[in-house]
Amino acid sequence: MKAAVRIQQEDFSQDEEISALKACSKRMGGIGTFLGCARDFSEGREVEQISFDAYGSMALSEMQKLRSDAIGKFALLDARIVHRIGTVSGGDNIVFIAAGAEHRVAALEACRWMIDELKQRVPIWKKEITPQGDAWVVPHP
Amino acid sequence: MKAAVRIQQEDFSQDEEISALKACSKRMGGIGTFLGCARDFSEGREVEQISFDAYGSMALSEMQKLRSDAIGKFALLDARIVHRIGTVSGGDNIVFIAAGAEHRVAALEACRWMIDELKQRVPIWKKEITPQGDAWVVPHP
Amino acid sequence: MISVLFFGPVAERIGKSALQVEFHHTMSLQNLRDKLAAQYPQAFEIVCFAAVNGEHARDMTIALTDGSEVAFMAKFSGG
Amino acid sequence: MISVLFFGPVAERIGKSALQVEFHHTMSLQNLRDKLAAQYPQAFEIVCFAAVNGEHARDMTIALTDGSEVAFMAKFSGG
Repeated sequence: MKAAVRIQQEDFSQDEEISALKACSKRMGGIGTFLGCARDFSEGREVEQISFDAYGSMALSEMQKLRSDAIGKFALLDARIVHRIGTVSGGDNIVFIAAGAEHRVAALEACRWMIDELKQRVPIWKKEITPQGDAWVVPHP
Repeated sequence: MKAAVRIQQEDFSQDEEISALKACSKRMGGIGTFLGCARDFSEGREVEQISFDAYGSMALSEMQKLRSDAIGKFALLDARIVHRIGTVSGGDNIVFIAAGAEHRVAALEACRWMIDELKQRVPIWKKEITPQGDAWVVPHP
Repeated sequence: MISVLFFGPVAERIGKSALQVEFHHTMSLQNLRDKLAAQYPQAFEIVCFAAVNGEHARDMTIALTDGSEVAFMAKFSGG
Repeated sequence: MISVLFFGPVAERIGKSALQVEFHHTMSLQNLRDKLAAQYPQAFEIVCFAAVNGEHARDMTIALTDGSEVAFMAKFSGG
Protein backbone atom coordinates (compact mmCIF):
# COMPACT_ATOMS: atom_id res chain seq x y z
CA MET A 1 0.00 0.00 0.00
CA LYS A 2 1.25 3.52 -0.75
CA ALA A 3 2.37 5.74 2.12
CA ALA A 4 -0.33 7.88 3.77
CA VAL A 5 1.67 11.08 3.11
CA ARG A 6 3.37 11.60 -0.24
CA ILE A 7 4.85 14.22 -2.55
CA GLN A 8 4.90 12.98 -6.11
CA GLN A 9 4.94 14.03 -9.75
CA GLU A 10 2.33 11.54 -10.94
CA ASP A 11 -1.42 11.79 -10.55
CA PHE A 12 -3.26 9.77 -7.90
CA SER A 13 -6.51 7.83 -7.77
CA GLN A 14 -9.10 8.81 -5.18
CA ASP A 15 -10.57 5.32 -5.24
CA GLU A 16 -7.16 3.93 -4.30
CA GLU A 17 -6.57 6.52 -1.58
CA ILE A 18 -10.01 5.98 -0.08
CA SER A 19 -9.69 2.23 -0.04
CA ALA A 20 -6.29 2.57 1.67
CA LEU A 21 -7.89 4.93 4.21
CA LYS A 22 -10.78 2.56 4.86
CA ALA A 23 -8.48 -0.43 5.26
CA CYS A 24 -7.58 0.57 8.84
CA SER A 25 -11.04 0.23 10.35
CA LYS A 26 -14.62 -0.77 9.68
CA ARG A 27 -15.75 1.70 12.31
CA MET A 28 -15.19 4.58 9.89
CA GLY A 29 -18.60 6.16 9.34
CA GLY A 30 -17.51 9.36 7.61
CA ILE A 31 -14.74 10.38 5.24
CA GLY A 32 -14.18 14.00 4.26
CA THR A 33 -11.91 14.79 1.36
CA PHE A 34 -10.55 17.89 -0.28
CA LEU A 35 -9.18 17.86 -3.80
CA GLY A 36 -7.37 20.94 -5.03
CA CYS A 37 -7.14 21.35 -8.80
CA ALA A 38 -5.34 23.64 -11.23
CA ARG A 39 -7.65 26.39 -12.48
CA ASP A 40 -7.22 27.55 -16.06
CA PHE A 41 -8.05 31.12 -15.06
CA SER A 42 -6.82 33.12 -12.07
CA GLU A 43 -7.22 36.80 -11.17
CA GLY A 44 -8.28 37.71 -14.69
CA ARG A 45 -5.50 35.87 -16.49
CA GLU A 46 -5.60 32.65 -18.48
CA VAL A 47 -3.33 30.05 -16.87
CA GLU A 48 -1.80 27.43 -19.14
CA GLN A 49 0.13 25.45 -16.57
CA ILE A 50 1.17 25.52 -12.95
CA SER A 51 4.62 24.44 -11.87
CA PHE A 52 5.74 23.73 -8.32
CA ASP A 53 8.90 24.17 -6.34
CA ALA A 54 9.21 22.53 -2.92
CA TYR A 55 11.64 22.14 -0.06
CA GLY A 56 11.03 18.43 -0.47
CA SER A 57 12.37 16.92 2.76
CA MET A 58 10.83 19.62 4.96
CA ALA A 59 7.54 19.60 3.05
CA LEU A 60 7.21 15.85 3.55
CA SER A 61 8.02 16.02 7.25
CA GLU A 62 5.61 18.94 7.76
CA MET A 63 2.87 16.99 5.99
CA GLN A 64 3.57 13.98 8.21
CA LYS A 65 3.32 16.15 11.33
CA LEU A 66 0.15 17.73 10.00
CA ARG A 67 -1.41 14.28 9.55
CA SER A 68 -0.48 13.23 13.11
CA ASP A 69 -1.72 16.52 14.52
CA ALA A 70 -5.06 16.11 12.74
CA ILE A 71 -5.45 12.50 13.91
CA GLY A 72 -4.84 13.64 17.50
CA LYS A 73 -6.92 16.82 17.38
CA PHE A 74 -10.00 15.30 15.74
CA ALA A 75 -9.70 11.67 16.96
CA LEU A 76 -9.51 10.46 13.37
CA LEU A 77 -9.19 6.79 12.55
CA ASP A 78 -6.85 7.66 9.68
CA ALA A 79 -5.84 10.48 7.33
CA ARG A 80 -3.94 10.82 4.05
CA ILE A 81 -2.25 13.75 2.27
CA VAL A 82 -0.85 13.67 -1.28
CA HIS A 83 0.67 16.71 -3.00
CA ARG A 84 1.86 16.76 -6.58
CA ILE A 85 4.91 18.65 -7.76
CA GLY A 86 6.35 19.20 -11.24
CA THR A 87 4.10 20.85 -13.83
CA VAL A 88 0.34 20.41 -14.18
CA SER A 89 -2.27 21.77 -16.62
CA GLY A 90 -5.74 23.32 -16.12
CA GLY A 91 -8.10 20.84 -14.49
CA ASP A 92 -5.32 18.58 -13.18
CA ASN A 93 -5.19 17.41 -9.59
CA ILE A 94 -2.76 19.17 -7.24
CA VAL A 95 -3.48 18.09 -3.68
CA PHE A 96 -5.63 15.47 -2.01
CA ILE A 97 -6.55 15.34 1.66
CA ALA A 98 -8.72 12.67 3.27
CA ALA A 99 -9.86 12.35 6.88
CA GLY A 100 -11.73 9.31 8.17
CA ALA A 101 -13.57 9.28 11.52
CA GLU A 102 -16.36 7.42 13.25
CA HIS A 103 -18.73 10.30 12.59
CA ARG A 104 -19.06 12.91 9.89
CA VAL A 105 -18.48 16.11 11.86
CA ALA A 106 -14.92 15.18 12.89
CA ALA A 107 -14.09 13.98 9.38
CA LEU A 108 -15.31 17.16 7.70
CA GLU A 109 -13.78 19.53 10.24
CA ALA A 110 -10.43 17.73 10.11
CA CYS A 111 -10.40 17.91 6.34
CA ARG A 112 -11.02 21.67 6.41
CA TRP A 113 -8.38 22.15 9.10
CA MET A 114 -5.76 20.11 7.25
CA ILE A 115 -6.01 22.01 3.97
CA ASP A 116 -5.94 25.37 5.82
CA GLU A 117 -2.87 24.28 7.83
CA LEU A 118 -1.14 22.76 4.83
CA LYS A 119 -1.25 26.13 3.10
CA GLN A 120 0.33 27.76 6.18
CA ARG A 121 2.94 25.17 7.10
CA VAL A 122 4.18 23.27 4.08
CA PRO A 123 7.03 24.77 2.02
CA ILE A 124 5.69 24.44 -1.50
CA TRP A 125 5.38 27.29 -4.02
CA LYS A 126 3.35 27.49 -7.21
CA LYS A 127 4.11 29.44 -10.35
CA GLU A 128 1.41 30.22 -12.90
CA ILE A 129 2.48 29.94 -16.52
CA THR A 130 0.38 32.31 -18.62
CA PRO A 131 0.54 33.62 -22.20
CA GLN A 132 1.75 36.92 -20.64
CA GLY A 133 4.60 35.22 -18.80
CA ASP A 134 5.21 33.30 -15.59
CA ALA A 135 4.46 34.53 -12.08
CA TRP A 136 4.90 33.02 -8.64
CA VAL A 137 1.61 32.99 -6.80
CA VAL A 138 1.37 35.41 -3.90
CA PRO A 139 -1.11 33.96 -1.41
CA HIS A 140 -3.73 36.27 0.02
CA PRO A 141 -3.40 36.76 3.78
CA MET B 1 -22.18 10.31 -18.20
CA LYS B 2 -24.20 9.24 -15.17
CA ALA B 3 -26.75 11.64 -13.69
CA ALA B 4 -25.46 14.07 -11.04
CA VAL B 5 -28.07 12.84 -8.53
CA ARG B 6 -28.80 9.13 -8.17
CA ILE B 7 -30.28 6.51 -5.87
CA GLN B 8 -28.89 3.09 -6.70
CA GLN B 9 -28.18 -0.38 -5.33
CA GLU B 10 -24.70 -0.70 -6.79
CA ASP B 11 -21.51 0.84 -5.48
CA PHE B 12 -19.99 3.91 -7.17
CA SER B 13 -16.48 5.03 -8.06
CA GLN B 14 -15.21 8.27 -6.63
CA ASP B 15 -12.78 8.67 -9.52
CA GLU B 16 -15.71 8.49 -11.93
CA GLU B 17 -17.83 10.91 -9.91
CA ILE B 18 -14.99 13.40 -9.57
CA SER B 19 -14.12 13.30 -13.24
CA ALA B 20 -17.81 13.87 -14.09
CA LEU B 21 -17.85 16.80 -11.64
CA LYS B 22 -14.69 18.31 -13.11
CA ALA B 23 -15.97 17.94 -16.68
CA CYS B 24 -18.13 21.07 -16.36
CA SER B 25 -15.34 23.57 -15.83
CA LYS B 26 -11.60 24.06 -15.66
CA ARG B 27 -12.12 26.91 -13.26
CA MET B 28 -12.82 24.47 -10.44
CA GLY B 29 -10.06 25.00 -7.90
CA GLY B 30 -11.53 23.06 -4.97
CA ILE B 31 -13.66 19.97 -4.58
CA GLY B 32 -15.02 18.90 -1.20
CA THR B 33 -16.46 15.43 -0.83
CA PHE B 34 -18.16 13.47 1.90
CA LEU B 35 -18.36 9.71 1.83
CA GLY B 36 -20.61 8.00 4.39
CA CYS B 37 -19.83 4.36 5.09
CA ALA B 38 -21.46 1.51 6.99
CA ARG B 39 -19.87 1.03 10.41
CA ASP B 40 -19.59 -2.48 11.75
CA PHE B 41 -20.27 -1.25 15.29
CA SER B 42 -22.88 1.22 16.53
CA GLU B 43 -23.94 2.24 20.05
CA GLY B 44 -22.24 -0.78 21.57
CA ARG B 45 -23.63 -3.37 19.18
CA GLU B 46 -21.94 -5.24 16.37
CA VAL B 47 -23.66 -4.44 13.05
CA GLU B 48 -23.56 -7.10 10.36
CA GLN B 49 -25.42 -5.26 7.63
CA ILE B 50 -27.45 -2.14 7.02
CA SER B 51 -30.55 -2.20 4.87
CA PHE B 52 -32.37 0.82 3.50
CA ASP B 53 -35.94 1.74 2.75
CA ALA B 54 -36.69 4.88 0.77
CA TYR B 55 -39.60 6.85 -0.64
CA GLY B 56 -37.75 6.62 -3.93
CA SER B 57 -39.45 9.25 -6.10
CA MET B 58 -39.55 11.84 -3.31
CA ALA B 59 -36.00 11.05 -2.15
CA LEU B 60 -34.69 11.60 -5.67
CA SER B 61 -36.56 14.86 -6.14
CA GLU B 62 -35.44 16.12 -2.69
CA MET B 63 -31.82 15.27 -3.55
CA GLN B 64 -32.17 17.13 -6.87
CA LYS B 65 -33.56 20.18 -5.05
CA LEU B 66 -30.78 19.92 -2.48
CA ARG B 67 -28.16 19.94 -5.24
CA SER B 68 -29.74 23.03 -6.89
CA ASP B 69 -30.06 24.79 -3.54
CA ALA B 70 -26.37 24.13 -2.76
CA ILE B 71 -25.25 25.32 -6.19
CA GLY B 72 -27.20 28.56 -5.67
CA LYS B 73 -26.29 29.13 -2.03
CA PHE B 74 -22.54 28.52 -2.38
CA ALA B 75 -22.04 29.56 -6.06
CA LEU B 76 -20.80 26.07 -6.89
CA LEU B 77 -19.69 25.15 -10.38
CA ASP B 78 -21.22 21.70 -9.94
CA ALA B 79 -22.33 19.18 -7.32
CA ARG B 80 -23.21 15.47 -7.21
CA ILE B 81 -25.13 13.30 -4.74
CA VAL B 82 -25.32 9.49 -4.85
CA HIS B 83 -27.14 7.39 -2.23
CA ARG B 84 -27.19 3.62 -2.15
CA ILE B 85 -30.21 1.55 -1.15
CA GLY B 86 -30.64 -2.20 -0.69
CA THR B 87 -28.37 -3.93 1.81
CA VAL B 88 -24.72 -3.09 2.56
CA SER B 89 -22.08 -4.59 4.87
CA GLY B 90 -19.58 -3.02 7.30
CA GLY B 91 -17.13 -0.77 5.46
CA ASP B 92 -19.33 -0.41 2.38
CA ASN B 93 -20.14 2.96 0.85
CA ILE B 94 -23.56 4.46 1.57
CA VAL B 95 -23.62 8.05 0.39
CA PHE B 96 -21.35 10.29 -1.65
CA ILE B 97 -21.55 14.05 -1.89
CA ALA B 98 -19.23 16.23 -3.96
CA ALA B 99 -19.15 20.02 -4.30
CA GLY B 100 -16.89 21.82 -6.77
CA ALA B 101 -16.21 25.55 -6.61
CA GLU B 102 -13.62 28.05 -7.75
CA HIS B 103 -12.17 28.17 -4.23
CA ARG B 104 -11.91 25.74 -1.38
CA VAL B 105 -14.02 27.46 1.28
CA ALA B 106 -17.22 27.34 -0.77
CA ALA B 107 -16.58 23.73 -1.78
CA LEU B 108 -15.97 22.54 1.78
CA GLU B 109 -18.84 24.49 3.32
CA ALA B 110 -21.26 23.32 0.64
CA CYS B 111 -20.23 19.72 1.20
CA ARG B 112 -20.89 20.00 4.92
CA TRP B 113 -24.21 21.75 4.33
CA MET B 114 -25.39 19.16 1.82
CA ILE B 115 -24.81 16.13 4.03
CA ASP B 116 -26.46 17.89 7.00
CA GLU B 117 -29.46 18.85 4.87
CA LEU B 118 -29.68 15.44 3.22
CA LYS B 119 -30.14 13.86 6.62
CA GLN B 120 -32.97 16.33 7.38
CA ARG B 121 -34.78 16.37 4.07
CA VAL B 122 -34.44 13.10 2.22
CA PRO B 123 -36.89 10.28 3.00
CA ILE B 124 -34.54 7.33 3.46
CA TRP B 125 -34.41 5.06 6.53
CA LYS B 126 -31.72 2.65 7.63
CA LYS B 127 -32.10 -0.56 9.61
CA GLU B 128 -29.16 -2.14 11.40
CA ILE B 129 -28.98 -5.91 11.19
CA THR B 130 -27.19 -7.25 14.29
CA PRO B 131 -26.73 -10.68 15.87
CA GLN B 132 -29.30 -9.56 18.48
CA GLY B 133 -31.89 -8.69 15.84
CA ASP B 134 -32.79 -5.86 13.48
CA ALA B 135 -33.51 -2.27 14.49
CA TRP B 136 -34.44 0.86 12.57
CA VAL B 137 -32.00 3.63 13.32
CA VAL B 138 -33.41 6.49 15.40
CA PRO B 139 -31.41 9.60 14.48
CA HIS B 140 -30.20 11.78 17.33
CA PRO B 141 -31.76 15.26 17.32
CA MET C 1 -59.33 7.43 -3.19
CA ILE C 2 -56.23 8.63 -1.37
CA SER C 3 -53.12 6.42 -1.61
CA VAL C 4 -51.32 6.39 1.71
CA LEU C 5 -47.70 5.21 1.77
CA PHE C 6 -45.58 4.00 4.68
CA PHE C 7 -41.86 3.33 4.78
CA GLY C 8 -39.23 1.83 7.05
CA PRO C 9 -40.14 1.82 10.73
CA VAL C 10 -43.70 3.11 10.14
CA ALA C 11 -44.41 0.42 7.52
CA GLU C 12 -43.06 -2.19 9.90
CA ARG C 13 -45.38 -1.10 12.72
CA ILE C 14 -48.41 -0.90 10.43
CA GLY C 15 -47.57 -4.21 8.78
CA LYS C 16 -47.95 -2.85 5.27
CA SER C 17 -46.46 -0.20 3.05
CA ALA C 18 -49.60 1.19 1.41
CA LEU C 19 -53.31 1.72 2.09
CA GLN C 20 -56.20 3.13 0.10
CA VAL C 21 -58.46 5.52 2.02
CA GLU C 22 -61.77 6.69 0.64
CA PHE C 23 -61.70 10.37 -0.30
CA HIS C 24 -64.21 12.72 1.34
CA HIS C 25 -64.87 16.25 0.22
CA THR C 26 -63.14 18.82 2.53
CA MET C 27 -60.78 16.16 3.88
CA SER C 28 -57.63 17.82 5.24
CA LEU C 29 -54.25 16.21 5.78
CA GLN C 30 -54.93 16.49 9.54
CA ASN C 31 -58.28 14.65 9.16
CA LEU C 32 -56.53 11.81 7.36
CA ARG C 33 -53.77 11.69 9.93
CA ASP C 34 -56.26 11.60 12.84
CA LYS C 35 -58.25 8.82 11.19
CA LEU C 36 -55.17 6.65 10.62
CA ALA C 37 -53.57 7.50 13.99
CA ALA C 38 -56.71 6.19 15.72
CA GLN C 39 -56.41 2.97 13.72
CA TYR C 40 -52.60 2.56 14.10
CA PRO C 41 -51.65 4.42 17.28
CA GLN C 42 -48.35 2.56 17.73
CA ALA C 43 -47.14 3.44 14.23
CA PHE C 44 -48.21 7.08 14.48
CA GLU C 45 -46.20 7.53 17.70
CA ILE C 46 -43.10 7.75 15.49
CA VAL C 47 -44.59 9.73 12.60
CA CYS C 48 -42.78 13.07 12.30
CA PHE C 49 -43.36 14.21 8.74
CA ALA C 50 -46.03 14.08 6.08
CA ALA C 51 -45.74 14.45 2.33
CA VAL C 52 -48.42 15.08 -0.26
CA ASN C 53 -47.67 14.03 -3.83
CA GLY C 54 -43.99 13.69 -3.01
CA GLU C 55 -43.59 17.12 -1.43
CA HIS C 56 -42.97 17.89 2.24
CA ALA C 57 -46.28 19.07 3.76
CA ARG C 58 -45.69 21.32 6.74
CA ASP C 59 -49.21 22.73 6.89
CA MET C 60 -51.51 20.00 8.19
CA THR C 61 -54.63 22.05 7.44
CA ILE C 62 -54.28 21.75 3.66
CA ALA C 63 -57.17 20.15 1.83
CA LEU C 64 -56.51 16.90 0.02
CA THR C 65 -57.77 16.22 -3.47
CA ASP C 66 -59.06 12.93 -4.77
CA GLY C 67 -56.23 10.73 -6.06
CA SER C 68 -53.54 12.32 -3.85
CA GLU C 69 -50.57 10.30 -2.68
CA VAL C 70 -49.87 10.91 1.01
CA ALA C 71 -46.98 9.57 3.09
CA PHE C 72 -46.70 9.60 6.88
CA MET C 73 -43.03 9.22 7.77
CA ALA C 74 -40.72 8.65 10.74
CA LYS C 75 -37.63 10.78 11.23
CA PHE C 76 -35.26 10.17 8.32
CA SER C 77 -32.05 8.25 8.92
CA GLY C 78 -30.39 8.19 5.52
CA GLY C 79 -26.95 9.43 4.69
CA MET D 1 30.05 25.95 6.50
CA ILE D 2 26.33 26.71 6.53
CA SER D 3 24.25 25.47 3.56
CA VAL D 4 21.66 28.05 2.65
CA LEU D 5 18.73 26.96 0.48
CA PHE D 6 16.33 29.05 -1.59
CA PHE D 7 13.15 27.95 -3.31
CA GLY D 8 10.57 29.26 -5.74
CA PRO D 9 10.29 33.06 -5.86
CA VAL D 10 13.29 33.63 -3.56
CA ALA D 11 15.54 31.34 -5.63
CA GLU D 12 14.42 33.16 -8.76
CA ARG D 13 15.33 36.58 -7.34
CA ILE D 14 18.69 35.36 -6.04
CA GLY D 15 19.44 33.49 -9.25
CA LYS D 16 20.41 30.29 -7.48
CA SER D 17 18.91 27.74 -5.17
CA ALA D 18 21.83 27.20 -2.76
CA LEU D 19 24.78 29.01 -1.24
CA GLN D 20 27.56 28.03 1.14
CA VAL D 21 28.29 30.60 3.86
CA GLU D 22 31.33 30.34 6.08
CA PHE D 23 30.42 29.48 9.65
CA HIS D 24 31.44 31.85 12.44
CA HIS D 25 31.31 31.01 16.09
CA THR D 26 28.28 32.70 17.82
CA MET D 27 26.53 33.17 14.48
CA SER D 28 22.78 33.50 14.99
CA LEU D 29 20.06 32.93 12.42
CA GLN D 30 19.46 36.70 12.47
CA ASN D 31 23.16 37.39 11.75
CA LEU D 32 23.01 35.10 8.72
CA ARG D 33 19.79 36.68 7.55
CA ASP D 34 21.20 40.22 7.89
CA LYS D 35 24.34 39.28 5.97
CA LEU D 36 22.40 37.73 3.09
CA ALA D 37 19.70 40.42 3.09
CA ALA D 38 22.41 43.05 2.57
CA GLN D 39 23.73 41.05 -0.38
CA TYR D 40 20.32 40.19 -1.92
CA PRO D 41 17.92 42.92 -0.75
CA GLN D 42 15.39 42.29 -3.52
CA ALA D 43 15.07 38.61 -2.66
CA PHE D 44 14.83 39.21 1.08
CA GLU D 45 11.91 41.63 0.57
CA ILE D 46 9.72 38.57 0.11
CA VAL D 47 11.31 36.30 2.74
CA CYS D 48 8.71 35.47 5.41
CA PHE D 49 9.96 32.30 7.05
CA ALA D 50 13.21 30.60 7.97
CA ALA D 51 13.93 26.94 8.63
CA VAL D 52 16.95 25.33 10.28
CA ASN D 53 17.65 21.71 9.44
CA GLY D 54 14.20 21.33 7.95
CA GLU D 55 12.27 22.71 10.94
CA HIS D 56 10.40 26.01 11.11
CA ALA D 57 12.55 28.51 13.04
CA ARG D 58 10.43 31.18 14.71
CA ASP D 59 13.15 32.44 17.04
CA MET D 60 15.70 34.40 14.96
CA THR D 61 18.11 34.68 17.90
CA ILE D 62 18.99 30.96 17.91
CA ALA D 63 22.67 30.13 17.44
CA LEU D 64 23.60 28.19 14.31
CA THR D 65 25.99 25.25 14.42
CA ASP D 66 28.56 24.40 11.78
CA GLY D 67 27.07 22.26 9.03
CA SER D 68 23.50 23.53 9.54
CA GLU D 69 21.07 23.69 6.62
CA VAL D 70 19.17 26.97 6.61
CA ALA D 71 16.34 28.01 4.29
CA PHE D 72 14.94 31.53 3.83
CA MET D 73 11.50 31.22 2.31
CA ALA D 74 8.72 33.31 0.80
CA LYS D 75 5.11 32.81 1.87
CA PHE D 76 4.02 29.31 0.89
CA SER D 77 1.54 28.86 -1.92
CA GLY D 78 1.09 25.11 -2.11
CA GLY D 79 -2.18 23.21 -1.87
